[in-house]
Amino acid sequence: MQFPNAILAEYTFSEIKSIFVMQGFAGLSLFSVLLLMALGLAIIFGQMGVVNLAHGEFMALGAYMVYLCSQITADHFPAFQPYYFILAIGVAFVVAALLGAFVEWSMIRFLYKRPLDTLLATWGLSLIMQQAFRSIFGAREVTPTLPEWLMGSFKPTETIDIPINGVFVMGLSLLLTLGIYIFMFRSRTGLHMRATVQNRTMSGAVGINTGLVDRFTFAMGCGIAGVAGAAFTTIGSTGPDSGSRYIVDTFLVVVFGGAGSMLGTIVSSFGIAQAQSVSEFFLEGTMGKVATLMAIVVILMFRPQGLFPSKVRS
Amino acid sequence: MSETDYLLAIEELTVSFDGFKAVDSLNLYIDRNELRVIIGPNGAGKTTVLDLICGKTKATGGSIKFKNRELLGMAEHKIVHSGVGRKFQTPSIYENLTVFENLELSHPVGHSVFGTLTFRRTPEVISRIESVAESVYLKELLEVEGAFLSHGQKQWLEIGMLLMQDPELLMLDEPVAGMSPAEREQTAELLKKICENRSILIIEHDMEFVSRIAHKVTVLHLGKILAEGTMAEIQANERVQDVYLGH
Amino acid sequence: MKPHMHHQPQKRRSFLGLILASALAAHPLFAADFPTAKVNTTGLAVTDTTVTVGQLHSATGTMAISETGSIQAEQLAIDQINAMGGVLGRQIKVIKEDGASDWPTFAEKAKKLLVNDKVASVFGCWTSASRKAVLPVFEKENGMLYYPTFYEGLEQSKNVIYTGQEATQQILAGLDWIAKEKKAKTFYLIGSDYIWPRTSNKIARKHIENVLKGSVVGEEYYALGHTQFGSLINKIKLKKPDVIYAIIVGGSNVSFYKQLKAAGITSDKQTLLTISVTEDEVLGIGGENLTGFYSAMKYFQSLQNPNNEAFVKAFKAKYGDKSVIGDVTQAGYLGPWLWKLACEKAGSFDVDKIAAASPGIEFKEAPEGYVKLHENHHLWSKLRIGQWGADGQAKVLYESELIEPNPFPKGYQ
Amino acid sequence: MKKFYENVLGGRSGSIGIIILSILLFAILPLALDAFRLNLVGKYLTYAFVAVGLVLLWGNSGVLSLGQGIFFGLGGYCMAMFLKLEASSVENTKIQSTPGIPDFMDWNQLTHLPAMWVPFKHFPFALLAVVLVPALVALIVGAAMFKRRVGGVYFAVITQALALILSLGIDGNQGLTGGRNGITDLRTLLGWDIRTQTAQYVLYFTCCALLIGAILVSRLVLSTRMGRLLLAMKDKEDRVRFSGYDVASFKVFVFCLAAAMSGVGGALFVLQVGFISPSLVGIVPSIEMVIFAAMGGKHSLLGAVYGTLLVNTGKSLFSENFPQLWLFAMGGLFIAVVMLFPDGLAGIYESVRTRFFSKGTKEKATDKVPAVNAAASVALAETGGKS
Repeated sequence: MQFPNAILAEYTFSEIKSIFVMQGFAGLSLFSVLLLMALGLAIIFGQMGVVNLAHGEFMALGAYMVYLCSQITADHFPAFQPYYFILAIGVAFVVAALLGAFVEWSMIRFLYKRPLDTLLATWGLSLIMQQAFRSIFGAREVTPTLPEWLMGSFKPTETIDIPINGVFVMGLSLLLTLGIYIFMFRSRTGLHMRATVQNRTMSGAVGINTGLVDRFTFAMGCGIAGVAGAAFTTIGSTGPDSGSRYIVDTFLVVVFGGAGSMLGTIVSSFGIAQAQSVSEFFLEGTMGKVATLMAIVVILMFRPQGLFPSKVRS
Repeated sequence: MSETDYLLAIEELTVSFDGFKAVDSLNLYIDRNELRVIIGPNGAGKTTVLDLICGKTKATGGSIKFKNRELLGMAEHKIVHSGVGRKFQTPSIYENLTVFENLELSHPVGHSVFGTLTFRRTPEVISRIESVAESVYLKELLEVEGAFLSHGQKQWLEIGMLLMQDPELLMLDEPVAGMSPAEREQTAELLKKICENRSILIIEHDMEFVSRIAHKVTVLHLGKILAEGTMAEIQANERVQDVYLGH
Repeated sequence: MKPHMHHQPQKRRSFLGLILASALAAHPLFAADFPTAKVNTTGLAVTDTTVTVGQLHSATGTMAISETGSIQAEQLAIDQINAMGGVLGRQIKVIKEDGASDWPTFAEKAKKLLVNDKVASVFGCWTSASRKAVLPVFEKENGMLYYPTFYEGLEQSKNVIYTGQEATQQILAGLDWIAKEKKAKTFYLIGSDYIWPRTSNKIARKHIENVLKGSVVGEEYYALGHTQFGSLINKIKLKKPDVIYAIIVGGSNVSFYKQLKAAGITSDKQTLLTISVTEDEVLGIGGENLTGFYSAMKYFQSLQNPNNEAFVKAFKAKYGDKSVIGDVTQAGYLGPWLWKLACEKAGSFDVDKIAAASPGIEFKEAPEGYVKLHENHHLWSKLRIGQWGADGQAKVLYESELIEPNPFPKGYQ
Repeated sequence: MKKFYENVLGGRSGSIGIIILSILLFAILPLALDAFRLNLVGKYLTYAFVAVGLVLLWGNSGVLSLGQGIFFGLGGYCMAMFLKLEASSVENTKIQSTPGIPDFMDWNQLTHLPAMWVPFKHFPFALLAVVLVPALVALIVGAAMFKRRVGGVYFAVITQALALILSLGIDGNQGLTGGRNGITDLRTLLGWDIRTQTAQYVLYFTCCALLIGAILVSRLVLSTRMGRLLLAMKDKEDRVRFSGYDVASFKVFVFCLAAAMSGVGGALFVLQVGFISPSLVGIVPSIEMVIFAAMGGKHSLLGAVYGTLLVNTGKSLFSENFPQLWLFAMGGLFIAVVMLFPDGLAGIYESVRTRFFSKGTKEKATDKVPAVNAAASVALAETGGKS
């Protein structure tokens, strides 16, 4: 282990400044990745109380959809190559949301109020989805061919490189957060959604079709996971078990932020991302991650309700 | 704060939920062997007061002294051990256990982990369970599972469970809710009987029932005490009539 | 040996089969010449017409990505050997078991193959962890394992033939080359967090510091499956090493190279040498993200020699035009052939006799060129440096002499 | 003696269950299976220790831990450390630069045995550690979480994260732990070769005996006031708390007990399989062990054993014959158990038994309710009449 001054001592001020900027960007980019992963789950787990362990697989589904679109474009519409990615994100959302709606209808709706059971059932679902990916797309990891404009970097100064794909992911997560906010707090459907979450019986009594709202909410969470997966293709590959790698991180982000609080999810992804990014810079890779996870768990032990507990009188 | 002769001395008790003061600088004193009833409209903070005394809710400020010992900050089970028993609004008994087992679990001996492993059903334990069961009218039903009891019997069973602990202060949250008139009669009897060597704090809505049992009545409104006195005094109080009896 | 040429089964042969048949099967062997009782004194699954072998790889789980190539290449070799008349006149039957990327499962299945199925040999394992898990089983039950992956060394067993390179074979010549060609003095060592990258980097560090008189400016390990390399890349930028020496494995590779490119670290500015990227990995990473970086391997698909051309052709004929062949896949292909040669040299399927007969066996038809089995059960092999192109194939820039395998290198431990 | 029979063996029906399981484990399986398959069963039975612990923790206390692999792994590592030291005598390791330390330490340039390893030279210490280390970790984690009333999903997610942390931590400290490869090539226990067939048989029977022991201990605990208390806690936690019990301490106790059992299972795993690696500690094995318990019926101690055996046998058979279908089957099993058979094998057995086999029990069961109602109304009438 080295201390910061030992690492940085031998460099010029401008070098340190550039590293500082890029390291800050690395943290921000990790932040947007975590946020993308967590947004869908914050809706499904935070709002509906459903422990969806197959959330990672919905992300993988989104990523595979981008791969599929990339293949189709390459085979049939090569001229469309620079633009297909935007469309593919839409496809990822729709397919993941449709599957989510189906899963809600066939499984989840029987399990409301039994969170531990949804946990086990959705783990089963995640195994089935993994094997389905393997049977359909093969065991190898795949990467879609990305449009050239997504790769490469900005160079604001000689020593600073800002990766474009990072900026893209960041923009997407910003857009999505904003979209979700507007939808939840400014639209009628969003109002129904929040009403149903808070008081199911009452909402039913005032004429909200709570069953439909549940299905819609779950589908939306899954669709957002699909978009997250699609965005991930710009920074990593996709394999049948990619999803399972993200699931613990995702849950920790949501739980750490305080389930049920959108703001909490945002703050906690920011905090975790910065902690991990900084600890990886000063510690060695694996141990940086271990240190971050450990810190989260210890904080959760002292503050089990998370950073932003929902303020409901129990 | 000074030593008092009161069994329970609540002073300047305050609790706020996100700025809303559910209990606001409350002062309440309960004598030994007193049967006190708290009444008040919905949202007056009645249940919250009980929650604060037994440790279920953490106070924002003030003090609760029981036999001159501060209860605030004490763990729930320790409050129970010091002699406070609490019955919940909806009868809270163990549905999967028999009446006998329900009462047995409340026997005050062997409450530690080790204690529960070595606890034995001695003749003394059995006779104590039987005598309590008799006093709460459940002697015939000792082997029946809790789930099969009627609503009123469940209320009695819960009172019985508290009696097993032999508390010096017994707090009951709406003990006759959902009871038939006959059962109310019996409950009133029961309360009078058990009040002989302990204090009882009751929340109740049923004015007729209150007037039959209460030594003293406290009226809560918006987290503050509106009036205190005998039932007759309370019924004559104009302010009480305004906020409570009036509508 | 009596000539019974007309008994030769008339099977459709691949092009390679023909070449090899003419080269190896000049004297076809027949079961009748090798009575079962004589070639099998230890109760293996050998009949008058067949011999059973096992194949133990991960068909499912995280490692399936990597092990698929080995499964395919071993099957190809077995098919070819069968088409030529089999081993000691017996057709090879294969029992496939799935290690499911789980080490206890590997141990369980190894035991099943040896104890229940009595297989004559096993082709399998990929990761060090799986090999370490099955090794005690092979030693205890006296089985024979042909292990295809380049690995960390520090191991030698009567019951294992290592058809990939051990660490010094893969590392030293490559470092020498890059130090000479690129005048490299400072190195940044990166790896996935398990024994092979760690041991390899340890050897690399000793070589850099003691032999090349250079310096290591950073050494880091990331958990398998790690996908965020932003902080690492910043540290690299800060240290400005002459060479990045990368031993990243599996899915992390894709993220690592994509993020390098996105951070502006490309081959025109930075030299990168890896010993963990083969054609298989490039398929996932995408050639465009690797262009100009170097790999040190004993085999590249683009090798130009008749053996390899025939091998690539046969492989693509069987597994499709889009399939690629990496170093480990080729090493997997060697396994069945080396076993066949050992059986024939020993005139027996007995594991002890094969273990004793193996040292000194030469396989001249190997796609990588001539190889020879050392007494320590590793192969003499060459090291090659390939430079990756956007098409996912490597241009071979350098080829060493045959290097002696040295799994316990003095001065590098 | 009668008390033991009633409480621990569970009277007649309980004893029959134990006897049937014993006959299966001690007679039928050893006679019917070859050495290889029997060793496999032995390995499965080590998972059953975890499943039995989960029945206590999840079925009886309502606390679901997704990190039981932690304790299985800790027990296993404690045993493996002792065995590894025994296998790394100076004689056996003279090829190393530092003879006398485990091979992986030598590869990682360690030149002396780390302090953490030193006590594991002693067998009694290792044996104690197998039970106490998991229990101690459970005590710390449990005390921190249960005292703050972390439960339900939160507890599950946090324990799952802990499993991830431990497996990453083992990965990241190769010199100390053997890293991803784990601790391999374990040969002898106090000079006794554990790899021979005789040893495998002895270890199998030891494992069976200890498992039956673990079930009996669990029954003993459940037969005391603690058992009724746990049942009460699952139903009305607040009532228990306000009856003067420190609810958290009971959960901690059961968590520790389950952890200690898992540790014993881990140690037996190491003895029978010959190695341990972080792949047995992480998230996937931890959650698989939950399904073993769920399959058997999360309230049934014996069911946990059958569930473990059934799921693992299925896994072995499937992966030998249709490897690509295994995950579909396993996933389907998870969903089916949750949605269709929430009480698992034990529930199915119960319903079959009441329907077909014992009419007597059935009548009794149906009789009970009216009898109760009658009694209740009599009591009511009496008391009502008095006033």
